[in-house]
Amino acid sequence: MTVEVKFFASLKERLGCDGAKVEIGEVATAADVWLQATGGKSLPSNVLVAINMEYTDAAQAVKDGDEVAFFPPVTGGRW
Amino acid sequence: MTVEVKFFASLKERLGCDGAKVEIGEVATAADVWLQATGGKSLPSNVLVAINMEYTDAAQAVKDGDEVAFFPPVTGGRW
Amino acid sequence: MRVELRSGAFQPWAELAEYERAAQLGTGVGATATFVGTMRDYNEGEPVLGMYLEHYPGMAERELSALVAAEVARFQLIDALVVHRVGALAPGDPIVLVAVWSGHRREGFEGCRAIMEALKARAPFWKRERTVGGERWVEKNTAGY
Amino acid sequence: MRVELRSGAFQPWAELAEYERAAQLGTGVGATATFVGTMRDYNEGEPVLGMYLEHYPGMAERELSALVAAEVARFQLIDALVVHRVGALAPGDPIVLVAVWSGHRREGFEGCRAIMEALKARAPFWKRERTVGGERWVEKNTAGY
Repeated sequence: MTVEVKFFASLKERLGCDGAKVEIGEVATAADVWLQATGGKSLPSNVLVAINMEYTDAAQAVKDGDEVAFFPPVTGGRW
Repeated sequence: MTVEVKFFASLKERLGCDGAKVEIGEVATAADVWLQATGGKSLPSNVLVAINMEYTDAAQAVKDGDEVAFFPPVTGGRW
Repeated sequence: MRVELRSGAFQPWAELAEYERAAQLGTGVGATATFVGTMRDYNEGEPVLGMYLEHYPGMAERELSALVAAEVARFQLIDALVVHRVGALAPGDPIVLVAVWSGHRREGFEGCRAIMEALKARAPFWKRERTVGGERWVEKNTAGY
Repeated sequence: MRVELRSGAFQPWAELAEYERAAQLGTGVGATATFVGTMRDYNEGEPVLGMYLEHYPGMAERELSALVAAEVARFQLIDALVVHRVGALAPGDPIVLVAVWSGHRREGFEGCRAIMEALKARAPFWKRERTVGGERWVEKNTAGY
């Protein structure tokens, strides 16, 4: 199956990539998608995961056509 | 001595008077001023007292020229 | 800091825009918290047609200034504004505007609320409501916390 | 209820005046609580020259709408408005406006604050500050309570 991967903010910069289409076997979790997309880098513990724009965790299964996003802790409230 | 007495809101209506100049002996408290101004009515326990626009209590001594106000509980926050 | 009583209607957002333009608070402000209390048309299940807000001239301004200054100091606020109506009001009219400016949001939220609670507890205002059943003095405040 | 992302500068008080004019919330509103978060020119003792606010398009709107709807239900708010900047900002620019309308002040104050805290914790925004020393991602939020 194919999933759409997205990276944001400092994670995007560190990986030098804002996303990719990833081909992966029929049974896979978000963590598997991360490994495939990053060429086997380990997933930092503070990275947040969203599938189809909803928060979830890395152990969640993905389906064909899903959008899988990885990003650092959000910083929307610096006042 | 002479003090200026003021009544507000429901108290003013009940007494039928918004205030008066009151002549009273040299040693007197706000409670004495109340008695003098109302012709001996008893002071309701929830009535607030201010001397020269500062909250105080009925046992406070007054001086010549003071403004002594009596009013019901304030209702400035009905939201 | 400004504390003001108004006998005519006011528009809170226009007041705020104008106050900020004049006050030039600078870019140290990170948070602005405001509260507007508006006259509702119902109270305890009964329609309210109008309201008269009596105040103690002189003491109302003095007490408001003192309580605002105390909360500005306590929460280290950069600035604060209070505008309060007196006299005759119609349903839907803004009665009070409280605005505070601070470095961070915690002080802003808490400072604004503290000013409202102090105002309610101490400022010498008395409300008289007009309903179909006649006029009545509002005898108690609502809980704030 | 409206949740909106903006790529250009906005004036919070003008937004509020316009929203109220259009929404016609009626005279059941007794309280309006608002919060404006503004870009400060200092952070941790260092001057900040500019900021870029990255967001996750689609998810940011979705998450904001969901969290606002949840707090509207929890505090029985009459209405709520959120306007949030994205992209490049200058010191002094408003970043976020949160406004809530309610029957009483308690729900107003608490609902407004709850939306701000949820926004901070969940909405996918990331801040990149520009200082004299270069650019840096802001790595953690400040405490809100």
